[in-house]
Amino acid sequence: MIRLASLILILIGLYGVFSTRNVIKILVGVNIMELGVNIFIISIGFVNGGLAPILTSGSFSSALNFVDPLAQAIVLTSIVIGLGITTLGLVFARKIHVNYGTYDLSKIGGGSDD
Amino acid sequence: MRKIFTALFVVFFGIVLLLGISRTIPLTKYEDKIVPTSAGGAFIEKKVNITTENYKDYKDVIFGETRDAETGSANMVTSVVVNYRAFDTLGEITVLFLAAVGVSLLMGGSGKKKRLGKSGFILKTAAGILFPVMLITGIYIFTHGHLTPGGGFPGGSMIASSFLLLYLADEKFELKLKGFKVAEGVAGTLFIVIGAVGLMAGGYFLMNFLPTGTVGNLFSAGIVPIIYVLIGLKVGSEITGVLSDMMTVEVHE
Amino acid sequence: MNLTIILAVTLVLAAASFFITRYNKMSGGFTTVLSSLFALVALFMMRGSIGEDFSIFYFNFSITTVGWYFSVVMLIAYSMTSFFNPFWMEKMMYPGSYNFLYLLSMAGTIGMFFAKDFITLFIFWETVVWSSTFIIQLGKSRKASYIYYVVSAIGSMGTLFAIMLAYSVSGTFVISEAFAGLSGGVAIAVFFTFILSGLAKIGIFPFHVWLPEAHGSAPHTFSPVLSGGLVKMGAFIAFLSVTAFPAYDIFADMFKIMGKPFPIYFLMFLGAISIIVGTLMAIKQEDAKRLLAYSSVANGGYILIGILMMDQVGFAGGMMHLINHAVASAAAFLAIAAVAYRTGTTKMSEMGGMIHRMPVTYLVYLIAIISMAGIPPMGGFVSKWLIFQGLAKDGMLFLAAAAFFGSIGSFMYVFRPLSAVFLGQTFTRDLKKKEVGFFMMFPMIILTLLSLLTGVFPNIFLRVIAEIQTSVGIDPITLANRTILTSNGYLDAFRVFIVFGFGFAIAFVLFVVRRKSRKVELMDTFTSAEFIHTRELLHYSSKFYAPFERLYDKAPDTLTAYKKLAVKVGELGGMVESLFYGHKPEKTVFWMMAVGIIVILIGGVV
Amino acid sequence: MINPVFMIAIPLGLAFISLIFKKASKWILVAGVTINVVMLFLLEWGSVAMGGFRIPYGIQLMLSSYSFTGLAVVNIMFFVILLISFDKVEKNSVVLLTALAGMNGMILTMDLFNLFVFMEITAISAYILSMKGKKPEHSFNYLVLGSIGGVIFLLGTIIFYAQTGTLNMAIISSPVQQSAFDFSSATLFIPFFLIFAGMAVEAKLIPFGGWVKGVYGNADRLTGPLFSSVYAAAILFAMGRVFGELFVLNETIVIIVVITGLITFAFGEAAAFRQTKMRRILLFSSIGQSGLAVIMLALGFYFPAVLLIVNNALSKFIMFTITGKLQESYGTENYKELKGAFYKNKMTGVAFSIAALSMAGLPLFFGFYAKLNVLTALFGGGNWFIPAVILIFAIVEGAYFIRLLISLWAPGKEGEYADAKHAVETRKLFKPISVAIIFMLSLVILAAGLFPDFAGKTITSGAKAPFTMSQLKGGE
Repeated sequence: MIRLASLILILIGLYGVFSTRNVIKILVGVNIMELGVNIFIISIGFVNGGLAPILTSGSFSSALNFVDPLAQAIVLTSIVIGLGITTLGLVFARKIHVNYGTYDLSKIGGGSDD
Repeated sequence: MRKIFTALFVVFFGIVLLLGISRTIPLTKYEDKIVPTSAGGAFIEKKVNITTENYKDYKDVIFGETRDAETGSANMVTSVVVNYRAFDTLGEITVLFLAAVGVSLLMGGSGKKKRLGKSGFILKTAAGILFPVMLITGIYIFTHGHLTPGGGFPGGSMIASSFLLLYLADEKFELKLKGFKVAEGVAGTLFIVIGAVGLMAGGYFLMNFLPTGTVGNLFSAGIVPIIYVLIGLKVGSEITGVLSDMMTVEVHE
Repeated sequence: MNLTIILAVTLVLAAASFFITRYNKMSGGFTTVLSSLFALVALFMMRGSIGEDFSIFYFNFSITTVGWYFSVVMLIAYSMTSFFNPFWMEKMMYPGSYNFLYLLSMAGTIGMFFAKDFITLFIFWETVVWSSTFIIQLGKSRKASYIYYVVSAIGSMGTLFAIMLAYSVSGTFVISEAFAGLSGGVAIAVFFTFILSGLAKIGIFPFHVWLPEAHGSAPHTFSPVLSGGLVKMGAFIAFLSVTAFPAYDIFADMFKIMGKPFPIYFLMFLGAISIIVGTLMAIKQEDAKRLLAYSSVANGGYILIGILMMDQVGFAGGMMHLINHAVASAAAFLAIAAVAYRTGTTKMSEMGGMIHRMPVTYLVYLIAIISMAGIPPMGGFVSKWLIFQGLAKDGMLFLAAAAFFGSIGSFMYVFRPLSAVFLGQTFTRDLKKKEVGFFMMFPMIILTLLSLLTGVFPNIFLRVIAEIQTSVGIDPITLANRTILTSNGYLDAFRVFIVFGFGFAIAFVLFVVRRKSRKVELMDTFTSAEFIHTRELLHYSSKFYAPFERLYDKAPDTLTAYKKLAVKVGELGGMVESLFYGHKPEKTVFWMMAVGIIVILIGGVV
Repeated sequence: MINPVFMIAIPLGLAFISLIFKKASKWILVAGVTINVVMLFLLEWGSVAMGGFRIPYGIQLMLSSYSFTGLAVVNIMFFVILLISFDKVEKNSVVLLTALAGMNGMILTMDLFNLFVFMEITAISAYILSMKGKKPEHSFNYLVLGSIGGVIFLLGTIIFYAQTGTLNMAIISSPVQQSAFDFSSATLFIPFFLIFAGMAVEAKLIPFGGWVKGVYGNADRLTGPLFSSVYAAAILFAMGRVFGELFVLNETIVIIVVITGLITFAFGEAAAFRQTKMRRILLFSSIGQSGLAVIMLALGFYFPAVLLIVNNALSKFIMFTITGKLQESYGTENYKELKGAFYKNKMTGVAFSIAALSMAGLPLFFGFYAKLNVLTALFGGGNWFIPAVILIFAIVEGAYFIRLLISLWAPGKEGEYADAKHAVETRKLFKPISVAIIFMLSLVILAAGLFPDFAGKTITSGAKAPFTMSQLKGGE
């Protein structure tokens, strides 16, 4: 179910980017998409009955009992990349606001001749 | 009206996409534990590319006893992040680095600057108490990244959030960013230097050239904790830098 | 003489002329004269080495009679025109580049005619195209060189497509083998796309649009080359399309019209249309160079029809017409250029009576148009006679009618520049003008003599053509000592010349003896006791054929069709821009989803 | 012999260092790029694993003749661009260094996720650089689309991982895997489309690259050449690797990519045809070219594709640089207002003309050799429809480049000879040394067109191995 939910999250994010023209909201949409993908990645690594892939002193753990650590590692990277993009996106948003006094893309000329 | 159409379109796309993806991998069911029988080699290997040199010997990896495992880190995610895929992680910190550089490049205009936000007495007092705790916790997290959940990135973020707290608490608070920049640069450079040393010592970039010790000890896993500490410092200083850039705004007269 | 040396010398001199021109413009111009004359002489002497094959770099060449013939014709145009170059340097914006490109395009034509494989041919061909594009822009119109390039490019891309398609079947680029094994639809596709560049270069309808623009606007020193030379490159492609691509063999089983397989007949039909279009449009022109350009369109039609007939007589006529037209049209353009050199214009309405100032130029132009109109005793008569013979023999009525129409029509138009520019009253402005210097007169005289030679002793040229005919495997034209024999009759050009010469002599004697004309000023006239104030109304160029022109002045202009096509491409571009580009992410996101839906549905995953 | 990882590590390390020594950062940039160019010729060929792990566990870098060509194009062109537009670097030296590292990584890596990381590094650097155009809304558009592309790419990658159990492209397509996983089945479809769409955003394919017009259209003398030659080369090389390693096996996929490429080529050229602003002409032409290159890559014709990319990189560099300079000194980029701009800048003009003619695929220039190879390959594959479309739009391409050249060279009224008095006022464009460099590069195009066999051999890089995909696959 989580896979399905995460894919739906991606679609919600896409809808956000698609339907709104507010710069900040678009960024939120992108973030939701990234979140969805991250959850999806985690769900890919999941195995029925799997444990967190950390050896502990209490119990003997077989490697085959663990969920896939690679997926978790990838998510870590992907989150950080998402963070970087969001940061830059916010900067651009602020630049847009400084230049045009609005966050609304449809109120910016932009169009045909620049 | 437009919203309805867009929504319908997205829903339509979503249905098509979900149906498509459901044909490729099951969306509602998860795989059971892998039994290493039939299937091609890589299918098995996928689930075991963790800490063992050879997956058939996985039973040998025992917490607190095993010596000189391939990476020697008890937290397998860490061993993937910082050792097997350390190269990805190098790229990852570069992304963050680039974002920080971009922020300071684009926000750091030449005009006068003004801090945003106001703080109250309670926050100010609490911040003084909380700040060292958060800082220490952050440092703890990234130094124990190879043993416990967490690592350089959460630790670094925690450090940054402790500075954020200071920023929020005191509007006159200014960081000497120069020091952070130096820390950031040095940490990044050291990461690459460690990689290069690995190349010199073992013939491979980012090779774990130190003895990995006993799994579960603080001083184990060779270069893994060192790199994670560096990452922690770097991430902490980068995010702090970004925050301090974002907290100020250019004043237009 | 080795082709390598010719090409090397030409290229070295091309580079040299560029740098020489920087120091002395005149000397730069003379370099082109030197270089093209050297190439002409050297090529002429290569007659002995026909049949040799050799390679330079990755270019493969093969010395053939037809290549020799074409390149000599080409170089006559180039070398004779080059005599004008030194005197026009001052008017050029980039004299150095002009000289360089002039020689580069010349080297390109040489290489192209001797190419052994299609890649070599195409490389040299395209080199000629772009180098001449950059020359034409130096003339009177920037648009002209753009149109020239686009039409040429349509042709070249077609040819490239054909070459590649043929290559994918036969696996070779060698001209003689590349088209082996083609049949059916592929053969038709190859044939029509291959000949596109030929049609575009000869200026066959509907590709004739570039000729009036480019010939009319090119620098005066390049129009003769364009009309006398470069247009003949197209004839070479037409030649290849019936020989290297054995159209008559490959299409032998196809539906036939008038005994010709329909693809070939279709092209001949286009040739006939361009004769008609060229003639009709030439009659309308106000500018002498544009007029001559349209006459090139018409003459291109003759050449194409002649070559495509691929028989004993008509083919010889087409090949003969090639040199006749090259010589005559180069001479005519040079004469106009000489006049323009003195008067600074090519508009017929702004000139008159130049015969008094420039008699030699007048004579040159006169003989050139006689040849073009196909009047004995000039070469044009011989070749047109041969083409008519060929057409009559096969009973191709429409084509013959068009050819006759073109012949008669050419009387109408070639006469106009003659009377408008050279006859009539001299403008006061031009009263002080002198004949051009000997250096410019020399090439015109040579061309005139050549024109006479082709008319009086056509067998000299027809022998080469017979050799070509033998080499491509058709019956060579039957030649007696001085006569040309065909199934319907024979032609003794020398006797014709004697008769005409005799008549001319009588007329000349009468002219000298009874020289009593009185000179009046142009405006010295009354009609119905009314004085006419507008000078132009009394001039030959003013609405000379108005009643005739009115018959077809509503005819659509082909250039408009091209412009419309260009607008359509632009509209497509505009659509692309507005559909896919902007500053809002939603546009692209929409397309991503749309493409995703289409791809997933088509992919059959769902 | 140097480990290829240093092509990535050295610029990265220098980027970190230049944060400390801010004053010297520009010179560190020059040093870094120079070191990279020198190092290029000392690299150790073959496959390298990171960290000393067995290949599917550790990340694999691969230096084959293919990726070497990519590295050479990227690093050398980067160096040349810096030489000419050094004054435009301003504060962006750190960004440029990381961009170089990212592009080298994209070309070298064999790991899908690693490719994603490097693509993001490259893209983020491009977002930052695009802000030099002072149009934040376009940069923002680029950022959003780029990150959506990244998300899509990651989704595809992870589905692939779920299906095959590894991220290494060579292993995924290795014979062992093929027996275990049916590559011809429709299940490959979704991950393919996601990965392709993700990369297509960066590769400017229509309709995915909606950001291009805004970003390229406002690029300056540094970023214009950088985006259109270096970035384009890097993403196309990466795309070629992905196609070669993953997707060539499935026919439906090839058809989809080819159709997208064909649409991109045709639409791009048509859009370029109607422009009057030079940067727009060039950007739409770049779009068209990348469409063509993608077609060739998808069909597995690597050599022609590489020729196209190299030709595009060389020519677009020259043209974008000169356009940028014209824009700077005349304040306009409308070619109708720049009539005769080359009259007093002949060397610059000749370089521009050579580049334009080469783009139009005319003989004697490198572009013709590329076009010839493209056509030979396509016809050799028994296809005539694609070449027909390509040739038709090649007419359009030639038309607008010739129109542009005529306008820039020959001013004058219709009906009069071209005359310098109608030219725009003469302004000095480049310093002599820059002119010399640009001119030398245009001579490279000319020389490569005159001696194509030699050029071809150089591009297959020292002829160490035949230029095939089997060589790419190495590491086994």
